[in-house]
Amino acid sequence: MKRRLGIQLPQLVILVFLVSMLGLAFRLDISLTSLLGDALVRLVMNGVLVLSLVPMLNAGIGINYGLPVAITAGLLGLCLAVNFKITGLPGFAAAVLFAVPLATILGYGYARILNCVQGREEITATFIGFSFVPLMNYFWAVAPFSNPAMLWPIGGKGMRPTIGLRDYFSKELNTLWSFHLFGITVPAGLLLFFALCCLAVGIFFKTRTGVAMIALGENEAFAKLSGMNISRLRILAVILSTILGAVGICVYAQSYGFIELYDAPQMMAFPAASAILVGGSAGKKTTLLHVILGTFLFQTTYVISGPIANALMVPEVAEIFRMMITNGIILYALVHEGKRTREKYAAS
Amino acid sequence: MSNSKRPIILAVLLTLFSISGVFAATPSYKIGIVTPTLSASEDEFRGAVLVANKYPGMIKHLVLPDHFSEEQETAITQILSLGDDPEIKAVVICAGYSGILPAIEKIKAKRPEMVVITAPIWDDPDMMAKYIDLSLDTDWVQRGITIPTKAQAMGAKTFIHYSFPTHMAKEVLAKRRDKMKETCGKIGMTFVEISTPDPTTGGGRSPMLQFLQEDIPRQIAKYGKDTAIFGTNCPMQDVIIAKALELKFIMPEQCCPTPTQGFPAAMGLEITEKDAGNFAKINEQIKEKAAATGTTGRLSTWPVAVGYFFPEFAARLAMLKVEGKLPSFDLAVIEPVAREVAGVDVRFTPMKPGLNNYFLIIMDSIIY
Amino acid sequence: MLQLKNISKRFGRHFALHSVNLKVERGEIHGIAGINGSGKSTLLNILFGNPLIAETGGYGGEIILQGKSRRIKSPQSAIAMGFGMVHQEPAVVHEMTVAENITITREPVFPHSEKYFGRDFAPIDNRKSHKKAQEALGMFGVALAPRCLAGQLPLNMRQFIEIAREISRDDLKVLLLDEPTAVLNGSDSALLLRTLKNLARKGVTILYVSHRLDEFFALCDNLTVLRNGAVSGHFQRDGFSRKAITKCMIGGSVILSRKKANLTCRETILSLQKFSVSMPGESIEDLDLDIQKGEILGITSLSGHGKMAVGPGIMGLYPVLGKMLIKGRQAERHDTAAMIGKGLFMLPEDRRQLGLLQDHGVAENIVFSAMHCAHRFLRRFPCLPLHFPDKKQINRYALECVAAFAISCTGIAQKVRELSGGNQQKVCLAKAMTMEPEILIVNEPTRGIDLGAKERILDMFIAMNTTKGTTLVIASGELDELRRICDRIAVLYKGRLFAILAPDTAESVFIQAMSGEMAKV
Amino acid sequence: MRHLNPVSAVFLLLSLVGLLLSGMRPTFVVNEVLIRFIRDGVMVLALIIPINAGMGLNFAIVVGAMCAQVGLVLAVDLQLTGFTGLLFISVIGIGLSLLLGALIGLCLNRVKGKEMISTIIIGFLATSIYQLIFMVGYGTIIHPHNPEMMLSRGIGIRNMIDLQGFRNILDKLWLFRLGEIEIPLFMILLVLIFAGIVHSIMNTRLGRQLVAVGLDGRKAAMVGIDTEGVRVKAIILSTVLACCGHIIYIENIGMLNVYTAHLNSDIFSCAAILAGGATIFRAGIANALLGVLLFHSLFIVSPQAGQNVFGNPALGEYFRSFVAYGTIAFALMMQRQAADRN
Repeated sequence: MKRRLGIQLPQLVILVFLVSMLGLAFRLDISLTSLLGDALVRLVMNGVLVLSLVPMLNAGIGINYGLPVAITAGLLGLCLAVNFKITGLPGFAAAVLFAVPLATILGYGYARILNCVQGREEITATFIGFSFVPLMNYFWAVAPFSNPAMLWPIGGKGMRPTIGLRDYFSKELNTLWSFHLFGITVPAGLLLFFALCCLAVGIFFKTRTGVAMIALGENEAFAKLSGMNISRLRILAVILSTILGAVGICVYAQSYGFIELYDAPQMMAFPAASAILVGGSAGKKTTLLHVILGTFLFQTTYVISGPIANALMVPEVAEIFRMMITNGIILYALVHEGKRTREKYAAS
Repeated sequence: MSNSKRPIILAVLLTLFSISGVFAATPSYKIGIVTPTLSASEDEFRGAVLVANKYPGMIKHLVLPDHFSEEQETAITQILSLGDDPEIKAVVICAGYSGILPAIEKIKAKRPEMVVITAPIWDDPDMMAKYIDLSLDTDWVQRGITIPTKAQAMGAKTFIHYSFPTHMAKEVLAKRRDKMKETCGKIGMTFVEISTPDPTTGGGRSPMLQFLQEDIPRQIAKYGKDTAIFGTNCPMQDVIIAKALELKFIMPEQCCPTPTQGFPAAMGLEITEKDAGNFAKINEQIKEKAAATGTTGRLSTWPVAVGYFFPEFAARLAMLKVEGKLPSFDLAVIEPVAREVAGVDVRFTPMKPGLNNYFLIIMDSIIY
Repeated sequence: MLQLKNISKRFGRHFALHSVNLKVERGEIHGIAGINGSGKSTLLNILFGNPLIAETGGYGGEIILQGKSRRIKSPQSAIAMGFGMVHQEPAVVHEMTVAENITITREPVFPHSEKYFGRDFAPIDNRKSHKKAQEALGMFGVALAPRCLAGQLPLNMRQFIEIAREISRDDLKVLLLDEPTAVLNGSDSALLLRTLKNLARKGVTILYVSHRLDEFFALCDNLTVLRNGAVSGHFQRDGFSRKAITKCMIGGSVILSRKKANLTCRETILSLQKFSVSMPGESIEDLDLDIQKGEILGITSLSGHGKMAVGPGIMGLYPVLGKMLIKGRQAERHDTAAMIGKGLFMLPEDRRQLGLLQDHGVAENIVFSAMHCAHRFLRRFPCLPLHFPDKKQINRYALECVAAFAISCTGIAQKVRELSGGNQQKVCLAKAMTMEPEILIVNEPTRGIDLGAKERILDMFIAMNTTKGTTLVIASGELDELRRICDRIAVLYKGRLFAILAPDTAESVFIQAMSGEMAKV
Repeated sequence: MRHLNPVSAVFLLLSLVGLLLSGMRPTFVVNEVLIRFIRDGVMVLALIIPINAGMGLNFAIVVGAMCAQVGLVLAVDLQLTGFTGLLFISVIGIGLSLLLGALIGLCLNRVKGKEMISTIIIGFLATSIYQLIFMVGYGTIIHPHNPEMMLSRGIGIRNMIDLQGFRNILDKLWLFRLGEIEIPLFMILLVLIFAGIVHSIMNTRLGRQLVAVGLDGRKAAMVGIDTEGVRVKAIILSTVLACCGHIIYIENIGMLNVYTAHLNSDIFSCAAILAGGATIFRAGIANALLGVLLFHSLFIVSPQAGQNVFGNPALGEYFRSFVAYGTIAFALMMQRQAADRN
């Protein structure tokens, strides 16, 4: 019954959580419209990062727990844009433009590594991400950037952990064409950008290469027998994921108003992974619907639970519950996938 | 100690400084300074670097792990390694962490003559007073009174306190919160306590900061712009100050009061390498930016970075002590040194009545 | 002692065993004969609780051991009941020593230690363990150093380790052997048979699966023949007759589709010279084989002797050695893409895993290879270098195929997962035909397919060959089918070419050739 | 250890170079390494059994560490000190880790082939449940007996508990000096006893079954081994050992960071055993013990060596965290290639 409706346990948990919290928020007189506005911003802010998991998932490489690699490429792009003092929308565009080639290079190296650990990509990616962060810390501490707005205020050398984008391009997309509707601020430009990203990914998976990638993800042996260049497709998937991740952090940073360096990217892969699993992706073929639904559901719980928890005076519970949900869903997905592969095997 | 003796002691100290300056080229001993990493806290780190540059060859600067609470044993080893170096005669620890005391106990057990100054660490005060020669800290609890009072003076009607579970699990921070609540009640301000996602567990600081981004406008919409916002965690300050520029509410003081925290990122201060570390210049820049954004009189902090001040101050005291020029760490002795190092007035109070080696400081404020 | 009642086993829609009844007495050596795919291995797997059985839905029927009805769920439960099994591929862990392999799960421990530490945590007495292993091997006169790693030993020795492990059990009641002599030479086999006889004398019941008639004659008291998953005959020791048994195994199936063999010499289109393929479990060594343009070449062998490795080797799916000439020329690259480019195509035996995208529709599967390898059915996006599948053209073509191949499906968008085995194979064939290959290699085309569909598929092969002139290489264990449609049939033995026979050669000759018992031609 | 594994050789070389560059006195380093050996040795030993059972690195040993912390908090709550307290902690900790180990094992049986990533997530999940209990449960559902360890608001435990009643009570047994080097003989023996226990477990019937399952699960099932049961037992043993290891660790540190002390124990232990030349398929006692020595030697000298080389203390710190994570990433990368070559 559950399967026929397309609803699985993770979505059910989140939905129940969300609905009960919405009810509570209503009773506690928390403005639902402002919550909804925040939820929309959050959707896009994190949406592109979540979207970046799709190419690797569809190519059968698994969840990109090495997201910090992609994020680093994006951060470098952002820093370059700030370093050249490009402001406004052009600044954001420049950051993305700088980030893309960097992401391509990093993604290529990352892909080569992942290609030699076939079958154990997820765990290896996790540790590539973890070890990449201190490596980049090293770089940030000595990075030869020259815009004083990014450098340590006392030392005058090396990057600050947090760089303000107020004078550059903070919230440029958020405010672009945004309008009010029934008291909800609709960030039209932001949503449009996200829609464009989704569309690009959607179109890609309709092309010959995209179709081949999905086939590779579904059945690697089949792809091999059909004469596809598997390692090239996998590298392409990883590079695409890395580029999208880099763009994702640019969107995130402009909406957030700060560039966060050093340890900030370390744990960013896990909420993204959780979001896409909530959306109903089962570790293989993932659709845009999974991305949008998952990000929305997952991020909205964050948006709503904070104010409610404070109103109820049990603030800790909400935060810890959220952590439990994040990891619980990933674990559930792993266990569930294990069960499904077993069943699939049995059916054939 | 009576007031009449002060000038004499001051004179003695000044001579000592000049003498130590002469002999600085050929130091016969070293002082170890322990700070967090650059990315964890710049002020202490740069403060230590500053001392190291002032007294070349005399300072051994070590850093604690980035994730201190998860890598306690590395931290302990770092501190113990200082105790192992026979050239090192004094250890100065500037890190707002708890759990360092066992390392100090071990050093003291091995070398009782070692001078240990902490500025600050957060272990059990009574135990600290027992093992540590001199403990310094900002007056957390007292700030629970001064901050709301200052906020009211700046025009605040509501006081919002942002924190999260693991911070409120720290005794001093919890006490300060209670004190703030009490003070607000006394002086007739509304006290609002809000909990953010916890940055020390799991998701890192991003969820916390994201929450602040969304919650501050909500709160200001609710309480109006004559609201003072205080956050207990250093990374929060970036967002709070940035939002203050936007929404014009009051930021009476950061958790670690210094012009170098929050302001540079939020205001996008462009501090050239030449001006780096020049607090007068930095304060001037902040003032300009505040005027430009129409937040004059809404932002305040201490004029000198306390974390930047502590390493040098403590190192100087340690030198005097090691050279035998200081019989005890008495208020009357350390206050002039503090003024000389900081350039502003610093007020000391004993941590508890009767403790003569644990002092808390409060500095004058600057309102931009 | 052991009685089987109506044992049935289904894999999906396909019956591997159908109402098998069997009765074996204590101390009896009972032979089970049958050609490949007759269900004899499945029967042993059921008796030994192979996890594969439980994972694919369990079995039907009743197993009665010593008068009690038993349900066998796992090897563990089978062993607890007193079953032991010698597998075709020995279940010997390569990285463990001989002694460890022989004594595993019943290692001798230090006296009294079991009382204090429990069964699991009692420390093993390695000296005793070595002695036990040597004794077990000594039962049939094999001497092996107990410390030697099993993986370093030749295959036949590993087989002996497995046999030693099973017969050294005190609680062994029924011993199951699945073609144990497949990897043994003549004298080793004799040694084994002698040991088994001794074992039977001690009261152990033995079920002996093989296709070597000589062994049944030498060993068995009774013999049951399986064909197509059902019992097709039962023989008692005094009634053994080579001819009758062989007939029972192969059956007198009616020939439906039949191609007239055409052996006129034509040009060689593909030539394998000293061709070796290292495919796990099915490797080929130094194969010399010429494939002629326009013929249907059958390749057959017992499982494990290399028939399945020819296709994947040619297509470059496994590492190969030696030369491969296509129309007299050596290809520059030997990978699948290059081979497809040269006009070769292969349909694998494992349709579900390798041949089809199960979660894609019929149409997508049919045009997949053509789209990706031959750049057909594509539409270019104006002004961008992006190629999209041309939905209209694909749908039109797929509908044609569905009609032409009589694929029964609800529509061209139906997922192939939902189709029956026969229809899945038809989709595979349609896919291959779309590629219009010069040489089509097919592995086990009719495995797991019901009778009607089988004939249709064979007809399609013949049609493809005669109308389009496609050269076909069909590797299969289904001898009668090969004999019906092939021009020549190559028989492999131990990874080498043993003989090339004409399809009208007698069945018994084929059987002998496949077991390597015929003088080399 | 017939010949030094290349990974270990690199660690040895780096440690020696680091020692020279750091300017630390060798006696100090030796002392520290010895302390690390007794502190972290048992935790690393806990990894051996699951590796040999084919389950890879068990990052869920943090769960064992949490069990130990639960025992400790309860002991402090009931104001038990000294050896009675220690016994109490062990009983509670081991009891709990038996239970949780079984749960983890059952969970891992359903994620075959993805055990490692699953254990990482299990560790994260367990941490949040643990925090829920001590930050919220204490003072609301659970009634504390020792008000001193509570936060002033009455709900939740302080994040730092001073373990005066336990600090170094074991380390001082049979402590003797060799010149400047302090040798806590009892603790070294204790670690070696644990090593002996692990070694002898590998030489029991269960141990053989573990190895068989790890080497070839399908064949192991065919000879009648309950592979899933064996895997569960492997994880239970690992969790119990981790619990014991963490008790030793905290007893030696003498202070308990209630909410964070267990974090990273998994990463460092895994990096250590890999530094000792273990692979994710095979590990022995020698790998674990050698690994602790090598890994922690590098950890001790690298910050100061980094400072002396780069003139910036922070860079040495970054290098250190890179070594921990990088070792694991590198091992995962290299071992796949080795497996392909075979």
